[in-house]
Amino acid sequence: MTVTETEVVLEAEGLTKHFPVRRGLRDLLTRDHKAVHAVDDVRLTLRRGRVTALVGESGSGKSTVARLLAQLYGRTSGEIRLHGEPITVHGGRKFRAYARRVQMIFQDPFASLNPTHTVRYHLTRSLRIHGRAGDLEENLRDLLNQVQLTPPERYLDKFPHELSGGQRQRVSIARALGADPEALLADEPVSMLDVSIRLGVLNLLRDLKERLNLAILYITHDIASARYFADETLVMYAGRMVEGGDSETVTQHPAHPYTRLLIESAPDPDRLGELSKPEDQAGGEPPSLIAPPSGCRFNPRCVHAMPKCSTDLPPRFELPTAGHWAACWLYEEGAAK
Amino acid sequence: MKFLLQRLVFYVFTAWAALTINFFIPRMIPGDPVTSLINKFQGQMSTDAINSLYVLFGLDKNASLWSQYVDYWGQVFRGDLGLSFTFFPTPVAEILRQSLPWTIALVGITTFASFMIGTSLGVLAGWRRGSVMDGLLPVTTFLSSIPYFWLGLLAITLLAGPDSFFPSSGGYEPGLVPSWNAEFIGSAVQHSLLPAITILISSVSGWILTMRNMMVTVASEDYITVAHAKGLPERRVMVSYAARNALLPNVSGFALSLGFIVGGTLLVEIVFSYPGIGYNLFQAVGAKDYPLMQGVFLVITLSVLVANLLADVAYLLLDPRTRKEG
Amino acid sequence: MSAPTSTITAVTPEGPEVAAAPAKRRRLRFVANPKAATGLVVLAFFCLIAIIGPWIAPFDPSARSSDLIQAPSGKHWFGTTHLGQDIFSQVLVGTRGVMFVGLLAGLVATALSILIGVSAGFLGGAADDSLSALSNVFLVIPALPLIIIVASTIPSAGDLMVALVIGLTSWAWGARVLRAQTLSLRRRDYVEAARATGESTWRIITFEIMPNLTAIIASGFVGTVIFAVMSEITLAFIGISTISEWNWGTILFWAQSQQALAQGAWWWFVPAGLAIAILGTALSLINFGIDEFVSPRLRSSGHTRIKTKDGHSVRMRVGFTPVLSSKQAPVTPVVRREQEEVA
Amino acid sequence: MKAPVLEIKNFHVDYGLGDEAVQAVRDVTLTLHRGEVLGLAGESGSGKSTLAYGVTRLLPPPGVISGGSVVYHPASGDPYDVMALTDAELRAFRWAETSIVFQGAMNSLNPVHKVSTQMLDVIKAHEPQLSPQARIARAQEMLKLVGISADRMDAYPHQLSGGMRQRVMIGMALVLEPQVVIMDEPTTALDVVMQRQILAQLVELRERLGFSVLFITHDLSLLVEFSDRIAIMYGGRIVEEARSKDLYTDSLHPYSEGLLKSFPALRGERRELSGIPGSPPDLRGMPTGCSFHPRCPQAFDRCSTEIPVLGIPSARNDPHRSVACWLPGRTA
Amino acid sequence: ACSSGDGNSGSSGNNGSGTAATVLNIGMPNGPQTENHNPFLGSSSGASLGYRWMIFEPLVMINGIKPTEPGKPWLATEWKWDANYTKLSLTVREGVKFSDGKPMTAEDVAYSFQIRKDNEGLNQDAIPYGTITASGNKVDLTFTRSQFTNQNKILTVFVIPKHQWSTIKDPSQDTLKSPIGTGPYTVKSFTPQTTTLTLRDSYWQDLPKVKELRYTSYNDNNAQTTALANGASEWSFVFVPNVKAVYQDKDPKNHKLWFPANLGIHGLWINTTRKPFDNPAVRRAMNLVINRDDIFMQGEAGYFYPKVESMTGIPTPAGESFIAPEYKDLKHKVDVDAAKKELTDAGFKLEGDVLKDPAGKPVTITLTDPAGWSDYITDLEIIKDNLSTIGIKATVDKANQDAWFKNIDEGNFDAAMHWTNGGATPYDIYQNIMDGKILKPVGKGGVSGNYGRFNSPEATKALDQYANAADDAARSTALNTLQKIMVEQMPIIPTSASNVGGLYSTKNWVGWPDEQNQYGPAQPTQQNALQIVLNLKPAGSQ
Ligand SMILES: Nc1ncnc2c1ncn2[C@@H]1O[C@H](COP(=O)(O)OP(=O)(O)OP(=O)(O)O)[C@@H](O)[C@H]1O
Ligand SMILES: Nc1ncnc2c1ncn2[C@@H]1O[C@H](COP(=O)(O)OP(=O)(O)OP(=O)(O)O)[C@@H](O)[C@H]1O
Ligand SMILES: [Mg+2]
Ligand SMILES: [Mg+2]
Repeated sequence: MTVTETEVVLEAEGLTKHFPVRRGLRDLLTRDHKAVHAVDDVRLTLRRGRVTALVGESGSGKSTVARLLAQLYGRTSGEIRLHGEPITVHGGRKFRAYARRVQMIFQDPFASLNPTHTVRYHLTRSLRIHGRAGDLEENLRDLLNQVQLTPPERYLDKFPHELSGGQRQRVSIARALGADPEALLADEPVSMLDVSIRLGVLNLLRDLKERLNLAILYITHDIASARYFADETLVMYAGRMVEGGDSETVTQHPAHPYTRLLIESAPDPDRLGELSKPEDQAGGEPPSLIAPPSGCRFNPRCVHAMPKCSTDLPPRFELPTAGHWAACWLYEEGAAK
Repeated sequence: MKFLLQRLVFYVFTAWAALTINFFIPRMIPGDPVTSLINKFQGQMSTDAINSLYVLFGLDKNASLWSQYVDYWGQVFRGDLGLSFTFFPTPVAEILRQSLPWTIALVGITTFASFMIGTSLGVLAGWRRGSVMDGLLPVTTFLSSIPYFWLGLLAITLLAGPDSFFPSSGGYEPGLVPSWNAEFIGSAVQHSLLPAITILISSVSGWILTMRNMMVTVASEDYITVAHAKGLPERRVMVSYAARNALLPNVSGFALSLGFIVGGTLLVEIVFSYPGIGYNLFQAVGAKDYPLMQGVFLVITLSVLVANLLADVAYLLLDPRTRKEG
Repeated sequence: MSAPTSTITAVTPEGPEVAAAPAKRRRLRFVANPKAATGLVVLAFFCLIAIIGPWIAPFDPSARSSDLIQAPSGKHWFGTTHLGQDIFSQVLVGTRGVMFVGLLAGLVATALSILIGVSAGFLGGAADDSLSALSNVFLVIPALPLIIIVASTIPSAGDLMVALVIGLTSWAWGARVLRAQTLSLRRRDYVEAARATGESTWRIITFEIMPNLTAIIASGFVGTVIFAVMSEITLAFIGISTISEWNWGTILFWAQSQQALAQGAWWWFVPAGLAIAILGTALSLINFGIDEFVSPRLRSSGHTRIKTKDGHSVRMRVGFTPVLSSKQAPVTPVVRREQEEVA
Repeated sequence: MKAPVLEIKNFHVDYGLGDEAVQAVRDVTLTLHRGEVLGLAGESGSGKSTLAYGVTRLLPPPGVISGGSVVYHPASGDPYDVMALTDAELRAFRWAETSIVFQGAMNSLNPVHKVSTQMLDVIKAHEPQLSPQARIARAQEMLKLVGISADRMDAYPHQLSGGMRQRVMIGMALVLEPQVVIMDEPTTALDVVMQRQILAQLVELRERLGFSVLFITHDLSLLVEFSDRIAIMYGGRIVEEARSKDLYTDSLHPYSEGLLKSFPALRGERRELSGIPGSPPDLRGMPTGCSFHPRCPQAFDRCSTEIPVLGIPSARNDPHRSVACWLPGRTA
Repeated sequence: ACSSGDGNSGSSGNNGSGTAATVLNIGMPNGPQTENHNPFLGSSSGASLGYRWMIFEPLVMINGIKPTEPGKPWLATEWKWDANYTKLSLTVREGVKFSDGKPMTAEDVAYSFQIRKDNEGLNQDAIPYGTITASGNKVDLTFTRSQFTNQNKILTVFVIPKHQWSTIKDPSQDTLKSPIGTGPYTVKSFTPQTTTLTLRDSYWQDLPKVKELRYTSYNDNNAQTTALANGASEWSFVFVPNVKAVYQDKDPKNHKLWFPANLGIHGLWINTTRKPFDNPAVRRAMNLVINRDDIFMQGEAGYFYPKVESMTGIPTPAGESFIAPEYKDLKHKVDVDAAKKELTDAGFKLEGDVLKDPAGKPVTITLTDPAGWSDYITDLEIIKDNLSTIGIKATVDKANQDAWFKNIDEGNFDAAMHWTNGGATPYDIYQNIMDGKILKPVGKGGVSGNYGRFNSPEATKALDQYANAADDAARSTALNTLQKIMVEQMPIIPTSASNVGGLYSTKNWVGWPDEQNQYGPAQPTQQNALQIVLNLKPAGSQ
């Protein structure tokens, strides 16, 4: 499979976010600016009608990328382009205009709906803010139908606590759709859901992509689900992109040692009983993001680490399969392994 | 360390703001010490005395508010709080030195006792839900809803009297001179019993309740179940796992209440004629005694701040999560 | 067993009977709480007295009569004062002032604490720092002395003034609690989600955050009312406040300045004090109710004692699950099931 | 087949009493054998944790055990029913014979006590005759086994990473060398890399110490890889029980089948994912008959009236597996 | 209450029966004290509890309830005023020693005046001192004005030792930790609660029987009353409501009180600038309906402030001799009909129970006093009731004390209970009420009297005449004029006399002043207290 080129909706270039660490009096004196390097120099492109998966372990900065893209956080540096136009908004009307086109779905369906409001309120607000309240009832029904909460009347006046996890997640999606966006940023939309419900939501997202021709960013740390639902997969490690490409290629022929570790570690029923450490794996823990390792951030844990890895930051190296790349010195010559 | 420094800045700011307010409030009150004094004597002091009193109190000179304010800070830093009007010309510092120990001893000890007793009962009530202890809650709530002065006066009427063990007023037997001998201390303790008991009755319920609620909340934490699963003795689970953790949020409440000891004793001291600082404040307000008022406020403000600092430190010591390495 | 792939599996809709029932149950549960219910009934009673007290009072509370310092009797239910005034009437008429000051001060303090606490918590940064510093300063300044001073500053203060003074000086604690809570709500996903939807800041504060603070605000309100009632009565009692109208504190002031207890006139002293204690208890009970409503863990469970296998009665407690004998191991589960379903 | 170490028979757990009681675990019979890893899977709310807590009588109120027995076979001595133990006996039994690792390690460790204190506590409670030095030595040894160096002993829980905490809990669970370790979703909060590290360690330790594990999760793919046998729960009942391989390749209950078709596989062919339609049952209003029938694509009349009994399926005739389903060939 | 201290410590009180008492327990409800024995300062513990009079003695002892009687020679053996009371010569007693053993001389007496002259803050009676000279045992003083009205104030000046005071930098800012005086007692110990005085070895008169005086300060009236009731306090000055039940009945044999009037009064001050109260007829009518018995019995517990009987407002018996012959029998009494007649004559109409002024407006009045002053408020409640009998609708406003004082000072009130100054003659009362020299317009404060803005040139003139009169005849003419104005115009409506009383117990000590033996007022904080202590004998010793 190759990545077919469709229209680019949203793209980010050199996206960087450093969270300042709370400073004490002593630091004021030392003029020492500490920060969490949550996201560093991230490039990504969302295309119409395609799902881009962003995988990586917990704390690698995936949610931060999504929030940067939704303009919920101000970025430290980098550029976000909507249909090729650089955009920075802080709030107010411009932010609304942006939110109309780029919508975000939050990770936790149990927390992202206000327990004091009904489904109707949530959806109505979304419609009203984006000026689609014209035929309110009709639109509300439409939205619920789109996310297959049918018949709509049954759900409109319910409070979130009266809905199951999957139903809530669907309401969240409906709310995002209420803005009639072009891009949907779904931050781990299923991680809190049970296996059987999970599938329903993912299928729904895929269906929406096809029907509404949305550009979707699908964030997860479940790499297997990325294989199934995304056209393209990007791998993040400690705030940086380390590998990207066609989902099937990335999951079946991982190039970066971290991606390999991730895939090795994922539970796999086909490897019955032979539970052991993946041979590639060096132990160790994720690095501190306040003082990230120099060079390749994975180098302290990497079994293939070379001296170069701890000094120089690896650029993206194109791999043989079209659109597949990895940021690892192993591929410096650009040759196949 | 860093944390403490941050707090310190906060304390310095709060102290400045509070003391500034303390400076302005008395000056907003209409009336002046002289008319108050005349009022107090209702006809026993002739109106001819007015002028002499103005001269006496040094109120005949007009200083601008700003220069008074500057003077005030100068005084605060020198520890010189001026001369009281009510007890002219006794220095305010001396009055405070004289009354503060009584307040701190009586209310400090009772607050501490109340906290200890209330917390222990709260631990039991929270640990054994639905037991007799738990059933006592409405009773203690009722007791704590009784206005303090009412309880105190009732206690005096019912319990104190010529033939009773409880003296009805004062901090010690009239005629005794404060000193560290058995007779005086015995008398002081005897005189403090009734006020102490009434304070205890009306304040203990608050502690029981907060501690109980914290216990109930903590008791359903996973680590309590784990402690049970580990087969630890019940007492150990209750004390070292549940109560230890439930206590944490109460520590700051306790420290705050320590801070309010000084300010909150007014009624106790009025009702029991106890020679403390709260009564000083009451007198000072009545007599427009700015210097004394400011002195009492200074003490109150500082004690609240110190108590807060203590709470921070205690929290730091008790809760390892707030400790930062390095 | 071949479900179509790649289609969305519709979630089986739940029966309509579940529709809005839980919400209603949730709301009613507060009232169903026995503590809250008791508190509400007593409070309602006092409110009623506050409204109709002056009309049902048998005497003018200030009117003198020749029955000086008389013990309770059929004519004077709570006895009389040194001026022959009817104490029962004074208590009835005095209820209004107490309730008015308590509720108004509670409202003022609650409004201020919401304004300051929620803004501080939500806005963060410099606004937060300065607003928290403000409330900390108000916390540090001891409330009662401050109230005494302010109350004695304002000439000819009526109930309204006293209520305002108490309200203006006692919001800091509530603001602190609300700020902490807002701070935790501010980062909730649903607030972020509302922002992402494009909601404006004030709408987020009023419609997303505030409804979730209802319980805290309510309990803060009740707490301030208690504090206000106590402060008002204390002020009247020590003769600081200037209210000309009757309230329970005024009655106690008179009783105290005439040394009612030393005179043996307990009836002068007891009813007002008891009324305060009962009102205070009622308000506390409502607060318990709110606490239990918000945090179900605090709800005292109905049955805590149960019978075990060997007939012993055992208390339910964490860590030692009781074992019941009532249910025998089902021999034919199928049949038993059916019967139960029919029943 | 190995000797049993824990036999759960006709086990019932209710939340609440009387009419309002929620029957969270119904008539569960399950045997854990010496040295094996028994996996327990099922979707959220199916009663897995309830069963684990119930077996050790750690259910919080209003949970009550309303029937059944849990017979424990100690390494030496006569078997006894855990449900009949007095409080004191129960305390002695806990941790020494059966220990538990709970889902969130952060919540399982008391945040205000040092790791060492919490570790030594349990040794002291059960082996009071041991000298303090011996206790410390034992604790250190155990922590080393789970890969935590001795100098981290005196750390507070918040100073350790999530993975380390979880390993401390596992070490603590093994410190008295119990026969049975119950693990309730011990790795769901961790990411896959860490999860694998810990499970690998656990496998090693099991080989060394020879305890049996009751492993609870709803991640079926993890179980298939990790455990010897798997029991599937649905609506408070065990609906299928089989060796891992058998279950993975040849599941008999439609629900197990649905579960297996719900998660995408990382490797191999892209499988079709059908999922399970519908939503989990409400324990208060359990469907009649087989509680899965409203969601079952193969349900027929009988399913909605009679509760199927767990038994060896006639079609397989394998004593190592059992299923509760009315479908032809699967009834006993 | 308190443990009776029958143990070994001899200092702890009078042991029950049997042995004669040596200690006298005196109480005052003035709150914790600070150590301050400076006799000049009203804020000192010595003044507040009254023990300054046990240490510092006056030149002449004047009976506070009979100020017109000639005083008893004390530290001065003789004194002589010149014709117009601008000159005074004193003969100082010889053989008097200060408590530090030094003899008291005329130098000390002169210094005692000089220090007042030099320090405005200490000259509380604003005496216009002229020259002060001492020679031999004589001291001569001159004054810049006639001191007829101040004569007692000057004669009762207490004497201080020059050798101590001349070393004090600022006498008004010194707490005088070791007071030296000529009195029979010295300070033994001080605590904020209790000051103990002990008897000196020698004294210029016979040593008193009371070996030790124990002054205890209670925090409030309640505590003081309780102490009195249970015998912990044997002598005090405090308002006790329902005194019979609360105090006397506790020990009817021994619990005594005596509250004679002195020359100062309490009454309803009326703002004479406000309509219709500018009309004397209205004020007179109001006076006619006010029930002083109720005020005395209910407001003043039947003893505290005695009734003012005479319409002239002069309290009796203290002022008996001043009352003009035509008013000798003119006593206050309630007479509603007479009041109504006064009003009708003045053009007022009583319609139903509403009084309308000649313009047809209903008459209403606001009676105001600070909320905390329960006796005044009680009085106002009674007055309010009384006024309703002639159709005046009164409301009682319990004001904030400071605001109230300001309003009184600036004349922003209808009517209020307030006191007057007091002194040796009724002059102080009348001067305080009607002096036109201190009259300020409504809205302007800083007045030291005439709060009712009573404007009567006639009264001002009479007051002036009285103060500067050359002989008694002129003085009584002036005073009679003032009484006439008082009776006819009623600028204030007197209700009660101020008192100089006390409550005491005869259980351990006898010899107290009372109705039969009126040698001095029974108030422990008055100068006469020394006389009383000198007069006390252990009970049962006679
Ligand atoms: N507001 C913030 N302030 C400071 N640090 C932050 C903030 N938000 C996130 N971080 C840090 O940034 C890093 C990336 O966080 P992020 O939430 O983006 O991770 P993630 O990949 O989404 O993880 P998960 O899979 O657990 O959701 C983490 O180390 C986190 O601690
Ligand atoms: N205190 C309680 N009162 C009533 N019902 C309860 C209570 N606790 C749990 N339940 C119910 O019991 C059932 C079983 O819960 P349990 O925690 O055992 O599920 P689980 O299989 O462990 O789920 P998960 O995978 O989410 O941990 C659930 O349906 C739950 O709603
Ligand atoms: Mg995230
Ligand atoms: Mg569970």
